[in-house]
Formats: sequence, structure tokens, C-alpha cells
Amino acid sequence: MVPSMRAAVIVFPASNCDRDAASALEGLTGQKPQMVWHQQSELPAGIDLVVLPGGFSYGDYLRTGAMAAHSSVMAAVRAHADRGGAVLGICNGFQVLTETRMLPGVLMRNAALKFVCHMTELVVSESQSAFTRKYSAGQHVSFPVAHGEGNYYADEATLDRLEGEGRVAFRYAPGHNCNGSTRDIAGILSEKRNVLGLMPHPERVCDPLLGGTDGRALFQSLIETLG
Amino acid sequence: MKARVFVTLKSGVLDPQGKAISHALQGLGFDGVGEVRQGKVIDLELAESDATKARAAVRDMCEQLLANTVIEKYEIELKS
Amino acid sequence: MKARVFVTLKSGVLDPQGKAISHALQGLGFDGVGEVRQGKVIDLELAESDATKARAAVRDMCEQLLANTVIEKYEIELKS
Amino acid sequence: MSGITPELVAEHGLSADEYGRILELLGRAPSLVELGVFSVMWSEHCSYKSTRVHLRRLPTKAPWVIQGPGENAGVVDIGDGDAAVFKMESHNHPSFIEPYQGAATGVGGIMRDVFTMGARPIAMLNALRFGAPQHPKTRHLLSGVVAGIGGYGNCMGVPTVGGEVNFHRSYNGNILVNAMCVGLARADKIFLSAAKGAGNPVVYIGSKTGRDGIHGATMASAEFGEDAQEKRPTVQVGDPFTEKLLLEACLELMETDAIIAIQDMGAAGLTSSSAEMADKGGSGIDLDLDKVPQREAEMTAYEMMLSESQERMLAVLKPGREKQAEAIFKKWELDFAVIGVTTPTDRLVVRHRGQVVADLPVGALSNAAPLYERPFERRPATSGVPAYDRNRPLGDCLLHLLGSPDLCARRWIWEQYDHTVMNDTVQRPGGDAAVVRVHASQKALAMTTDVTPRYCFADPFEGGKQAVAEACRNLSAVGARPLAATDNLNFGNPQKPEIMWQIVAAIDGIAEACRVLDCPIVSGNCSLYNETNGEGILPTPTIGAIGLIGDVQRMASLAFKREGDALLLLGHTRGHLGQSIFLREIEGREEGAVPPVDLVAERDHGGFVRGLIEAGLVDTCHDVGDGGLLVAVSEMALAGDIGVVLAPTKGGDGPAAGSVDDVAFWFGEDQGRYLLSVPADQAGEVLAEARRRRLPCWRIGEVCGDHLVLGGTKLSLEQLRAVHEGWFPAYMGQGELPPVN
Ligand SMILES: Nc1ncnc2c1ncn2[C@@H]1O[C@H](COP(=O)(O)OP(=O)(O)O)[C@@H](O)[C@H]1O
Ligand SMILES: [Mg+2]
Repeated sequence: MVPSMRAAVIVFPASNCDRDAASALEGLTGQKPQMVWHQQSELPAGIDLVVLPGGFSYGDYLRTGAMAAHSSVMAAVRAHADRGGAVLGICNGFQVLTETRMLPGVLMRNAALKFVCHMTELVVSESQSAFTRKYSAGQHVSFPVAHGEGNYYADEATLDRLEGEGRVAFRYAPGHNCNGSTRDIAGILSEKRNVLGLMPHPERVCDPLLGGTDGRALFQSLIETLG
Repeated sequence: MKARVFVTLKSGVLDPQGKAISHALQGLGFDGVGEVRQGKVIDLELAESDATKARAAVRDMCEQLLANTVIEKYEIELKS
Repeated sequence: MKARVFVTLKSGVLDPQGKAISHALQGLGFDGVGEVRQGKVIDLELAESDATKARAAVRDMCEQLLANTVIEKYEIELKS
Repeated sequence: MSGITPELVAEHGLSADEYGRILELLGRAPSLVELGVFSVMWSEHCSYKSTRVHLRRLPTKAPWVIQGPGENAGVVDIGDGDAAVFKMESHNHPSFIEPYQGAATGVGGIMRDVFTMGARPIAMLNALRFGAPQHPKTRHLLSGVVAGIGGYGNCMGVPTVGGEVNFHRSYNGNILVNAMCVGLARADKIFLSAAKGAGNPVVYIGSKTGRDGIHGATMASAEFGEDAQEKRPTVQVGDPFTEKLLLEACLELMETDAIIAIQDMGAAGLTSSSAEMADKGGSGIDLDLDKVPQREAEMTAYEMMLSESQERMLAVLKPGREKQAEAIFKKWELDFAVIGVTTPTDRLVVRHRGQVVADLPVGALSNAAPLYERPFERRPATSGVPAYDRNRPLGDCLLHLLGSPDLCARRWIWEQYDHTVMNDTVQRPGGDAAVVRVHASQKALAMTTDVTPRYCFADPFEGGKQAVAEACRNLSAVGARPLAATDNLNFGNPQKPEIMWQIVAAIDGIAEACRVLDCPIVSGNCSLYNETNGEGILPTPTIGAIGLIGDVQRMASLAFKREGDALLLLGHTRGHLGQSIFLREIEGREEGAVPPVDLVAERDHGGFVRGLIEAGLVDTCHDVGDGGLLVAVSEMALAGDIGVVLAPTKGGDGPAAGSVDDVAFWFGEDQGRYLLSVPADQAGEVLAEARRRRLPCWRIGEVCGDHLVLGGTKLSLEQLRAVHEGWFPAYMGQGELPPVN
């Protein structure tokens, strides 16, 4: 069966994991995703999944993701999400999603004030989503992190709500919270569960040569749901 | 006209940078330093010469871009 | 006693953040925004209640830690 | 009306003789702008006036070398129409003054050198030297430099995959920050800097020009005095966001055929880029400074010509292609301006506000630049076998060494660098050489930087040889064939005959090793005058080398992989403790002869190891370097999280030549050695093959358990890991440092 999920990867001026996301998707779907420049005001027709890749969209100046949130393509991404389309924000993509308020909370400077790049252990806290259905709840997976501002913060009411609605998709495993995130949150879902933002990089663990394949199930979940 | 904008963390939001500074100051032997908070100051040059209009414009800038009001608050100072 | 310290780039030193903010504001349709410079504001709580001594202490803090005087300058404001 | 006083000449770092030469060449006194242009073009940094005669002795050619020294970076053929483009450059003085920005702009500068050749940067390395750990400035400098390298490289999205770090008191007042960039290009799409032809538009690309780092190039060539902090030279601030745009925009423009020549604006920005492009192209250039995008008001011609604002490039386009190029730079929101034209003359003419402010023969700036054969005074190499206590307990010594500043794990550093972005890093920092796959292929490039400054100080010739040998060894250890190297020659004041001797001898050593190991030098950089108050650094000729792995499935790493493997040692152990880390850290002395480097053995051992890896017989290999055998074995055990029982045969047929005692055997730094871990049932085959080739190779232990066991000494991996991983975090964590930015 040829999976038919159609994906687009948004390219901001200083995105730098756009190629990584595209090649991970291509490796799993056999199709090159469409690369969409941030100045476009519309997405290509028939897109099922939009990926906001990692990087430093605008140099991370002022606040990470703040300037990218205002780019013209983000209006189209929001409309896509409002229609129920899937959106995956990885690292800087997650930061852009919180800045557009498509996801609640913010990503602050890492508590230790240092950039962190290493493998980290995550717990899949929620397997009921288009992004995580091929994992089982409670499963431990290894993804790398590579960020300076991944310290998730939201007020208590928001956190309670996220947890109550089963919207915390990934947590740092005990002892692996590398950035000070409240309640060990590594990735969250939107209210309609069609938008996922996460700090760790699933696209960097889809090839055994690069240190693991735990990220594949995330993309395979999407292929299965959207294909 | 010039505007100076202060963007600081709302009280209750943890400020790791401020904490690190306070810690380092104590390490340097500065006693009696209590809480330290770090924020941003943004200086803008504006073509607008009317203070009311300028303030309104800068407020919009803060709401739309300069501050993330989930965790930050802002103050505006105008100087002509 | 409270002190507020402004740490800003010396004039002439490139401010990539300020440049990007100015650009972004223009992109958002704010006309008439000229140069933008971004700096830090650091709020300190001090046990010291004598203004002269407090100012001297904060100046030392700036020189030793708060400002990178190779590229930054600082101003001190005291509030009791 | 020449206001050029002797003081002004001296302030520009020009000697009276050199100024006399300028008067002769011009037949008149220079204007101030012209004096500024000469001062940077004739600086040590741009003219290599003290080293040029010696650099000629370096081998630079091989059939696979596409571009040797003389361009922005070296280029080698790696097959299938692909080329690797690489260079290393120092940013030592700026990093000492402002560690974050100095290191960041160093990274930015070397990346531009690589992408200006048409290559996409795929990896960064950095070779760092700091003062003694207990020196009051060291921690601050270290944390700033690391943050700066990460801040720039991470934003660029280029993985920082390797490097080295040493501490020594000689760097207290002169740290070294050498950054290396490796890029990938198509072999038939390499861009050069020769501004050929007349009437072609000269275009300016990138950031606006400000008053940044004016006279930085001259500063980089002058010895530091006490007042270096006082002068507060304008520090350049890096803007990695703009550099990322510049990278993408340049690569996009390079997809067209609009470019005749292109060159980054590095030290001495507009001056050196325009003069060098004109010189290489055999043309003249007319510049109109009024067209230069400016960040500040009222900039003078002098300031614009000498500004070192970052993230800028100069290009010569085919006539009529300006619009096409401009559209690309507009898309990336970068400044673009036609600021001049090439001319059929040999002159660099600079106009500002309607006046000609400089009109100089290009040759006077390049060919006619001074060239010195500075006197040198041969200093005998240190010699002798140092005394040491033969009865020291091995386990205690090992724990001490593994937790010493020069041997402990560098994780604290490289975890602040994004080393996996671009999804091709198949060997991360922490091994012998980093390995980065050539995207979407089965090939990979291995890369490393190496030099042992304490050897170079004791014996610059052997030290130079050793740096190249070690670099090649690191490449061979992962299974890569060494292709070529770049060198970054960091020394003190060349006007001192003893320093000049270090330079001359080190270059000779490097040249000899490169010749025997078939690893030509294709690019490089010199950083001289690394002295403070008359005290020079240890001579530090850093070698950055790259190698090719044909099939990325056939490579080796240092981590033990299987219980039950046999541990083999290749190479003779004579127990050489002179200038060793053992001697310095345990005995507290720096003396004796350096370990000699047998280049023929290096070549043969390297070839043997690579052959085994290529044949799929070996997947676990580590070279034996600083600290000696026991340290190397521990590193393999820690990386693989599997223990080892060591039991080399003693005496006669054993691996220890002559009557080597235990301390010397396990901590000696004899060169040319590798450790191999192979499945027990294949060990015989490997040993037999070594015998056939008459190479010295022995079984010295078995991989198993979770301890390192050596006779009565038994250390748990946990214990070893605690000291090995502990030093850096503890050192950097004592008394918290303020946030770096
Ligand atoms: N030590 C050296 N060994 C070999 N080549 C060198 C050395 N130093 C400089 N070069 C070469 O000389 C040229 C000029 O170097 P440099 O001025 O550092 O380049 P850039 O202008 O890019 O900074 C380069 O091609 C460089 O590779
Ligand atoms: Mg160059």
C-alpha cells in the first residue's frame, strides 16, 4: 500500500531542520513533502500534514518563534488547523505554535541557561492521537533534544486542563527533564488534538545510523491516520 | 519621538536568569542582595510626534510582538 | 531599597536583535519605526537603605558582573 | 599635504622601513585612507610576511586536491563529482577580549570562507586552548567561548561535531580559538575569488557596514600589552541570523551562472576582499563608497575601508546579471548594492563623495608586501628519560589522569553544541574523529583537529610531525583514508629568534609528516604574536584533517560493543614518559624527550587498521594518545559501558619492548599505536594478518564485565565514569557564573 499522506514543511528564513524533517518524511512515505516558503499566504492544495520544523526562524531574536508567528504562511497554517488539518511543530516549530497561541503556554529559557543537545528519555503519556497512536501509553522512547529554550511554562489552571484532557503527549522521563519544564512536559496537543508541539526531535531518530528509530512511529501514526 | 519599552516577567513567573544573577552576585561577595529579576528594554525611534498616537502605536506593538502577555508585562515611556 | 539597572549596547555596536525587531515591526505595518535597540533591565532588591552606598554597590555589580563593559554601558536608577 | 606623521605610521603597525617602501612604491606620500589600506594589507594577518617563505615548504598537491592554499578554503575530490571544502581559522585575540562575540564571529568567519567557495557547510570543529584552570579568567573565558561557538553554529544549523581543549598556564593571557568548517560542493561548481575581466559589476552583499572592529586586522598581529583591556577595541558582534540568510542567498545565486568571482569580507573587510580579488584576477577595481550600505551616519572612507562588520560578501558578476542577483538577495531580505566595477588597469581606486580617496597599484598591496626571512635561533630539543616512581599504584594513577583537566570528558562542552542537526552525524563528539555522512549517499567524511602543544614546545620538529600523525591516526581509527589537512599555526612573537625557530621547525615537521602520510595541506592560517608581557604561548600548530569513508556501514568507533571480544594492541610500547601527561600530572614535571614519531610505522599501522575496518573485520578501534594505554582502554570501556580484563604477556614476545615497567607500559605515550576490539573467533585472523605484514600486534585482554581489571587492580566502570565525567561540571559549577548572554 502506498501511503498517500501529503505533507508540507514550512520554511522560515532561518529554519534549519526543514531538510531533516523533509527527508524523514520522504524516507517513510516515499514522497517528497512540499517545501512552503514563509511568505506564501496559502498552503498547496490537498495538504494533510503541516510540519513546522526546528531551527531559529528569525534568529530567535526577541523571543523564539515570536516573529515567525506573524509570517503570512502562519495564517494559512492556522486555517488548516481550524479545518481539522494536522500540524506538527518540532522544537522551534513548537515555539512558533505557542507564540501564535495555537497551543497554550510558552517555552522559556532552559532553567540551566544553557543550550542542551543530547539523547533524552521520554514517556509517551498519550497514545490517543493522530501523532502517537503507534506508541503505547507509558512507553519509554529516546529522542534527541537540541534547544536553548524548551522550558515549558503555563499557569496551573492551564496545566491542569492539559492533563485533565489528556493533551500532554510526551513527558521527559523521571530524571531526564533537561530544561526545567513544568510537570516534565515535552510535548502537548491542541484542544482538537490535531496540533502537536514537542521540543525533542523525532525526525532525528528515524535512521539506525543516526542513533535510533524511535521517532518513526510518530510519522507512521500520521501516515496511518492521514494516508 | 523616542519610546522606551520595558518588558518584564509577570510576578509569579520563575526567572532563572534573575536567579543566576543573584547567585553570582552573592558569590562575588555582594551581601544583602535579595530577589533579582531580568527583563528587556527596547528603545524605539518613531516618526510619530504626537504623544497620544505614539503611545497607542507602541501599545499595539507590545501586544502584537514585543511582549508575550502570557508571561510578560510591559511599560511604555515616551521621550520627545 | 530597590535598584533598576539598564544595560544597553554602546552606540555603534551592532544590535542584531534590535535590527530584527525593527524589521518585524515594519512587516506588521507599523510605519515610521526607525532604529530599534534592545537591552536588559535588571531589577534588584537590596538590603542597603543608604542611597549613596547602594548606588556605589550597584555600580560595582555592574562593573564586575551585570554589564559586559567591552560592548555594553549601564545606567542605575534607585527607588526606595 | 601629507599629514602622515611617524606616530601615525607606528599606530598603523607599520615599521619605518615599511613606510619607506610605501613612499617608494607610490612615489608620493599616501593619504590616510591609503595608509590604512597598506596597514591591513601588509599586516602579518593578511600578508603572512613572517611565514610565507616557510609555508612554501608544505606539500600541497595530490591527485585528489582540486584547490590548494591560496583561495578562501581548500578543496578535495571525494568521488562521484562531490568535493569537500574546508579550512581552519583563528579568532584568538578577539575571543580573549570578548569571549562570546569573539568566538561567535570566528565561527561566522570560517563558515563564510567555506560557503564563498560554493559549498554548503556540513560540520564545524573547534580547537581551544585556555590558561591554567585555576587562573581567575579561565572559567569566564571558557564559558563565553563555548556559548559563543554554540550560539552561532546552532543558529546556522551546522552541527559542531568535534574539536579539542587543553589547559596550560602559557595561555593565561592568550587563549586560542581555532574554528574549522567543512563543506560540501559539486566538484565542477567551485567558486573562486579572481576578479577576471574589465567592466564587470562589483557587488556588495549582506549586512550593512558599521564601525565594527576597525583595525582588527592590525590588532590580531600585535602583541598584547597590559592596556589591552583599556583600549577597548571595537568588538565585532555576530549576527548568525543574517549569516544564515547570507548562506542560503549565496548558494541560491551560485545555482545561476551570474558569478565571476566571490569572496567573503573577513579581516580588513572591503580592503582585503577588493584588493585580493583584483590581484588574483589581474584586473583593477573602482569602488564608490557612497554606494556602500551603511549602518551609521557620517562614516568616513577610512572607516568604511577598514570596517570589519560581519556577514558581508563581495562578488563580481557578469554584466547584466545585477537584477537577477538582486532579486535573490531581496527575497532573503539582505542588502545588495553595485558598489564598483572591474577595470582594465592594475589599480584599486576608491571614491567617496566625489573625491578619489585612494588610488593604489594592486601589486603594491600584494606582491610588493614585505617578506621577511626572520632570524631564528635553533634551540635544542629537550632530551633524556625522566625519573619517576615505578611503584605507583596503577589504579590511583588512572583515576587521577582520567579526572585531570586535559583528559577528562568534554561532554559539558559539546552538549552545548547542536551536533546532530542535518541528520548526517554518524559519529558524534567524544570519539577519535567525528564522522558526517555525505547527505543521501553511502559515503562519509571523517574529521579531526589535533596538536600536542607540550610536545611542540619541547621539540617543535617532532611536535609538528606528531600533530599530523595524530590527526591521520584519528581518521584511520574510524576507518577513513586521510585526504588532506588544514593548519592553523598559533605562535608567539616571530621577531624573537627562539619563537621563529619554533615556527620554522614545526613547519618542517608538519611538511615531512604530510609527505610520508600522503596528506597535503590545502588551506591554513597563521596567528602570531600570541604573547602577553613578553610571555608566549606554547607553540600550537593545530592540524585539522579530513578523511573519506567509502561505505558508512564499514566504519569503527571506540566503544566496546560485545562481551567476549579480544582486545588487541597494534604498535610498539617502549614506555615513553618524557613530556607525558603522567609526568606532568602525577610527577609534577614537564621534561624529557618527546615520544619520537616513526612516520613509516604510522603509515603502515594506519593502512592496516583501515584495511581491517573496510573488510568488516573490525568495528571497534581507538588510537592511543595523551595519557597512554590505560587511559585509552578506559575510554573504550566507558564509551561502550562494558568492562575489560587486561593481561598482556610480559617480557620476551610480549607487547612491551625491552624491560618496560608497568607504569611506563600503561602510561607511556609512544606513538603509532591503536587498540582494536575484535570478536574472539576473528582475533587469530587479525593477528595472523599483522604477522604477515610484520606489524607488531598482540592480544592484551578480554572485553567483559563491568570492571577494568588489571592484575590486582580492579576499578568499576562507575568509579571510572565518575572521575572522567565529573571534572568539567564540577569545575564550571563551582560558584555559579553569570548568564553569558
Ligand atoms: N599556515 C598555512 N598553511 C597553508 N596555507 C595557509 C596557511 N596560512 C594561510 N594559508 C593560506 O593562505 C590563504 C590566505 O589565508 P587567509 O588570509 O587566512 O584567508 P582569509 O582571507 O580567507 O582569511 C588561504 O588560502 C590560506 O589557506
Ligand atoms: Mg577568506
